[in-house]
Amino acid sequence: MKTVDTKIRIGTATLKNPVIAASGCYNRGSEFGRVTDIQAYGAITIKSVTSQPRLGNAMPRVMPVPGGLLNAIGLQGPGIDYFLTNEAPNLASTPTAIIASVAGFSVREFADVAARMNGLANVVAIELDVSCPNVDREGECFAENAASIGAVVRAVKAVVTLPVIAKLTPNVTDLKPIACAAEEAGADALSLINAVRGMVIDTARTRPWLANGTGGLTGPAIRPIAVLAVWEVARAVRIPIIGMGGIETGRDALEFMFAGATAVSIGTANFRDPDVAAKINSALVDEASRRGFTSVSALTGLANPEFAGARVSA
Amino acid sequence: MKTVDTKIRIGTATLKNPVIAASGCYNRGSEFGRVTDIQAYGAITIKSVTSQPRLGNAMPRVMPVPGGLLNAIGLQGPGIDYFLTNEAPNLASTPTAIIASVAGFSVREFADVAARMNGLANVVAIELDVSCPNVDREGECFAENAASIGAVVRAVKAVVTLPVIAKLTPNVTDLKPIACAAEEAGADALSLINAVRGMVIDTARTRPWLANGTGGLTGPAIRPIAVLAVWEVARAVRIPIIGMGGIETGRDALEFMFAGATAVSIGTANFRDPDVAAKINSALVDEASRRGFTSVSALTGLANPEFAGARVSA
Amino acid sequence: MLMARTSRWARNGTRNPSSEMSAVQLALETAVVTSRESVAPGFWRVALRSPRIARAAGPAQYVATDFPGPFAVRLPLGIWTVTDDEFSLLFREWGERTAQLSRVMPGMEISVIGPLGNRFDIPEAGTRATIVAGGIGIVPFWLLGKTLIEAGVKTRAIIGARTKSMLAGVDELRELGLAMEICTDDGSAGEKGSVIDILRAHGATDMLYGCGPPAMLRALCEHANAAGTMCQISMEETFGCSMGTCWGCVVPLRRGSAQATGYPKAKEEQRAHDFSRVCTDGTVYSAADVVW
Amino acid sequence: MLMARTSRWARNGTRNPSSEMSAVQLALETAVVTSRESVAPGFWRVALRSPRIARAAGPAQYVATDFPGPFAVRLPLGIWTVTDDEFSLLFREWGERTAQLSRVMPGMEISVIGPLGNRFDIPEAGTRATIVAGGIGIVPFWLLGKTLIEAGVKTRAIIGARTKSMLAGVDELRELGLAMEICTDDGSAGEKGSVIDILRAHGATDMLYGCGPPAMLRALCEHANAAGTMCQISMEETFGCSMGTCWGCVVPLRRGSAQATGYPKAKEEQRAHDFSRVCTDGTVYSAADVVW
Ligand SMILES: Cc1cc2nc3c(=O)[nH]c(=O)nc-3n(C[C@H](O)[C@H](O)[C@H](O)COP(=O)(O)OP(=O)(O)OC[C@H]3O[C@@H](n4cnc5c(N)ncnc54)[C@H](O)[C@@H]3O)c2cc1C
Ligand SMILES: Cc1cc2nc3c(=O)[nH]c(=O)nc-3n(C[C@H](O)[C@H](O)[C@H](O)COP(=O)(O)OP(=O)(O)OC[C@H]3O[C@@H](n4cnc5c(N)ncnc54)[C@H](O)[C@@H]3O)c2cc1C
Ligand SMILES: Cc1cc2nc3c(=O)[nH]c(=O)nc-3n(C[C@H](O)[C@H](O)[C@H](O)COP(=O)(O)O)c2cc1C
Ligand SMILES: Cc1cc2nc3c(=O)[nH]c(=O)nc-3n(C[C@H](O)[C@H](O)[C@H](O)COP(=O)(O)O)c2cc1C
Ligand code: FES
Ligand code: FES
Repeated sequence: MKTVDTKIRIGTATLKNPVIAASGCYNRGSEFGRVTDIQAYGAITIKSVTSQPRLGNAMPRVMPVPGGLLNAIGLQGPGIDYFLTNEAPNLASTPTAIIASVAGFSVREFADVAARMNGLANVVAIELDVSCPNVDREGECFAENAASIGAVVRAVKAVVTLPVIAKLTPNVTDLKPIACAAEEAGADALSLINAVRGMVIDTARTRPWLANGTGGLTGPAIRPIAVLAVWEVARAVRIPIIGMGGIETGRDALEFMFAGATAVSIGTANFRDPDVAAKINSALVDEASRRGFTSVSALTGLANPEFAGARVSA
Repeated sequence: MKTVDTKIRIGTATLKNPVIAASGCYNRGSEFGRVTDIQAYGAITIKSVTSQPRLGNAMPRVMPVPGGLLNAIGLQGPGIDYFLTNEAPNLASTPTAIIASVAGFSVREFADVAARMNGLANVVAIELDVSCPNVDREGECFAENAASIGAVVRAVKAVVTLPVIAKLTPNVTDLKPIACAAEEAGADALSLINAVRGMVIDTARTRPWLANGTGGLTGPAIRPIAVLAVWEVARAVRIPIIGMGGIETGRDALEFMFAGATAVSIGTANFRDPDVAAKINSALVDEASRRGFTSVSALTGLANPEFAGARVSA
Repeated sequence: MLMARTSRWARNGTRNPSSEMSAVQLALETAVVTSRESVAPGFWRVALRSPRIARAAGPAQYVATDFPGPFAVRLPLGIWTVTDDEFSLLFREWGERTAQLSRVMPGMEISVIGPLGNRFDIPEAGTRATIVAGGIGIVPFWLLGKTLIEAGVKTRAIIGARTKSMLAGVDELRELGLAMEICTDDGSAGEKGSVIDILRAHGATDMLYGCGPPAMLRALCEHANAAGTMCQISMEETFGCSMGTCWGCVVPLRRGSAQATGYPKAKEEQRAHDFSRVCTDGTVYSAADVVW
Repeated sequence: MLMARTSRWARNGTRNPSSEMSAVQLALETAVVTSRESVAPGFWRVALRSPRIARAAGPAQYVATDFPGPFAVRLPLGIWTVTDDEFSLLFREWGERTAQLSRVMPGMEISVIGPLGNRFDIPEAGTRATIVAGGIGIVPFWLLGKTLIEAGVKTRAIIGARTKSMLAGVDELRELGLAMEICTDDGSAGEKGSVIDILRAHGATDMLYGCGPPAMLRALCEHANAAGTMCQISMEETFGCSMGTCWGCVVPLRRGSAQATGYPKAKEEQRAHDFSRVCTDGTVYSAADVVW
């Protein structure tokens, strides 16, 4: 049996394998180390960091729903200053690569925070959370509009050397023009999808369950929505796609790879099965070797005849 | 204990209770009568009828997914001519009211088919399926665009006397302007939501599972998406809303009523529990009487402080 | 004798299920699990107490099951054996729902609707019948075998599987006293080869019954049609509603087939075939009607 | 003696779980159900074999459970009793997950992570301690009661519930030999009234332990803070990850509390309070720290 190369490339960054921990579900990377080997991840995306400290939303912030979780954390976090002083140093010793997620409320904030992330030890790429459905912004969020996403990506690309990943929301009529705008603005990769907007009503208290009102739906419930997003966008852009949304098993991950993803991210599934990354990695290697491939990246786009991208192994 | 009035109004039509069978999940109404009393439904919406006969999509057409069902039936049906001759006469003896669902591919087709539905025995309203995500249309579907939905509703209103219900799709960036366009064009009510677009990849055959490629996701998986759609639209329009998407229990139905729905439709849940309508009706009555209300319609919008509509009991 | 039967079929086609079924008891009930055992690696047998379904069930009928889990639709499973007040299921662990069902324990309850679908026709005593089963396609043949034997039909069965460990249900079928030939693709049990190979090698029969993977059923139908032998097959599709409402489970039949009386009545020029709902109009079809 | 204890707390705050817990065994394993019984209408007791968790568990610790169903996240449940190689859960049928868990049968397996969270502190022998439990808030008190008795702490318990049929677990607690007073809102068992009424009526204590609905905990903390009595409560929130990563389960603590060492280090002027993750920094908090 040939050995299978698991490495993949996101812009100029090389990950040892295509399985990534999703932002907001792995904090700064250490907690799950208490029960599993976090080295199984090719990279860990940290919880999005904002310019200013944020207390986040009031409680309740989460509610289990059928096949998923509804959350409205509200980007609780210490802000970039505290992050750089107190938390970034620990990232250097995380036993796998780090993707720094940045969230913001203006083009300039994105650029400022991203620039300060650039060059941190162990940080191999910057992901732009332009799609968080939880934060109450005036007007539409960046990711709903091709022009604003273009502006954010361009501003960040101008100030960083690391690869830039634009993370898009599925809450739009058509993802393709938005994805194309990010690509044209210079994004090195796309992450799809962020949480789907939703709500649970508390029928006992006759009000929305989450203090924030609306929340983001994640987990297996959204998997078909996410697979379709990857499949459609993979026909429209040439840059690599990091697919996510409800991946729990190796077969789920294969759906995304076959649809056109170069890598996959795992969020909510960690909350159920902390060993999920190792299982997915071995399923991907098994599938590649069963097909006689020498790299997992050869799996990308196999179910998508109009797949437009390249199969980017390292 | 006061008796609770279960009647509700949709335009000029009165339904004996607010629980409706959703289009495409109850065929022409008779099948479920083999195992349950279909009189429990306040109305049954028939599978959408088109102008021409349609063979529908190739197989497979359905696939169970976590908490839901992905389907791409492709509007299989006999067309309006055959329907009027062979099927409509049976509707007269259906032991509850019928809502006639009409689907089409041009404004004119909608108007033609709707006009021929108008006046059929037992048919109390016409629902416009302008949102079916399964049928391969050139360009966007009607329900993605405020102007086209306005045109369809106006054309139908001009030729029918029955109340007209516009059924909207959640697959848009913002439902509110679309809902408002339908209202302005004269729609008597809105149905929300139709299926959410999605895809499953068959990892064994390395191609989309459904022959049609994409499909519509229904069932509990989409409930939070549907509740939010009702909640947001109920703040924007004054016409009644028929809420649907993943309702399985009385509590689920209450979520929609509290969000602002005047009635609820049940689709996929029939496939699991044929007795679902009776259970939901008694839960609604229990809740109303627990709160000392004399009508179930008093439950509408209770969790939605900016609810814009009227509580329309009969 | 054979003619009489043939002409009855020619007249009625395979019996119309809609009219027949509504006369028959259709139960929606909660049934208690009375036993659960693994009969082969990945194959399970689960018995349920339900006198109504056990007594009403006919060969090739199925139940639509529901039990807690992340599922929005019922799982259809064929009725394997019946006693006076129980029936059993024999199933493979396919995906999520069958995996979940394999974890039931005696005493638990699951919801069942049944018996659903039409039945195999039973010829007159003395007729020679051959059952052809591939893999889990063995399921309808306990009840059919029993019914045929009781009807005095000279019945034998050809049972195939990919390999020995996947020959689930054979022992219980043998207990009926059915003449059986076994084959496996790899020769690990019985003859090496397919059920169609064995069927071809053996002599004539008056009536063929088939259930199994599509490729096998297609070969069986082609064999039967070429030989002019009566043949009924029980088909499978992914179901949505199991009740005939969603049109998710259709198979193409030749134009005008009696079992495609429902939709679509498409314009003549539009239809190369008619669609039939496997869940309600089937699952049993005449080899002559199926379009492959 | 009491002073010594007080000053230890003053120094350390409630023990910091992050450092302590990583030293302790944290198991992620599949545990076999050894028994399952209904202890009151809608209340269940399920025992699981897991020597690692049974031996490592301390008072107020919990496990994050996972089992088949339409669930995306684990269900947190307190550890009720322990033996050398088993621990039990005592839970109410709240919603989908607890309903599903109530249907397990002996022999089935479920996945558990634990023991999670910090523990109640144990004072020195001779101290007078009072346990105050409301409803299912009784759960942490079997293990606490046992530990206190073994430590020579003079312990009594006030156990309340809405009505008699909701007094789950009382019998098993009594078997520990704990001095117990029972009350119900409707007087159907024990005294009529709330646990706080009883607490107020009775004399002084050195140490209070509480678990129950928020309104009860708040009243308990206010009572303790007013009386200057040491008090620890075990809190509950809806959990996402149960592992400290999602920030879904936070409670506000007064600024600078030792257990709110994590996020946010918001700018001073922005924070009226700090947030603490109940799943990891708690579930046990000092009455003095909690902001209501
Ligand atoms: C009338 C009728 C009677 C039946 N009787 C029996 C019977 O008696 N015994 C029996 O064993 N079966 C029987 N079946 C078949 C059984 O109902 C189906 O196999 C059913 O789909 C199993 O449900 P599941 O949830 O376990 O698997 P599903 O989740 O429905 O999956 C079906 C199959 O597809 C695979 N799959 C799922 N998702 C993917 C993906 N993304 N890519 C690739 N593969 C995927 C699964 O692994 C599995 O093999 C019957 C079917 C019908 C219609
Ligand atoms: C650390 C910790 C330890 C715990 N230990 C125990 C224990 O030992 N024993 C115990 O019994 N519990 C315990 N709990 C509580 C238990 O984990 C929760 O009650 C849990 O949410 C139950 O899960 P569920 O899926 O059954 O209900 P969920 O679906 O999570 O629902 C929670 C509650 O909300 C209600 N609900 C759900 N949806 C709605 C809606 N739309 N409108 C109105 N109401 C709704 C449900 O009916 C239920 O009462 C503990 C919790 C924590 C955090
Ligand atoms: C509790 C929680 C918090 C999240 N926070 C963030 C965040 O801060 N930034 C971000 O880009 N995505 C965030 N996400 C979205 C995930 O990264 C991911 O896109 C989404 O959960 C879909 O994947 P999943 O279904 O595997 O969880 C969060 C998700 C969850 C469940
Ligand atoms: C198999 C199937 C077929 C459907 N066909 C139609 C249709 O023809 N017209 C229509 O307006 N909606 C159709 N729908 C959508 C339902 O009416 C409903 O909007 C949707 O299923 C959400 O509700 P549910 O989650 O309760 O099923 C169909 C749904 C299913 C599952
Ligand atoms: S499964 Fe719905 S019509 Fe057959
Ligand atoms: S539940 Fe996720 S941080 Fe506590």
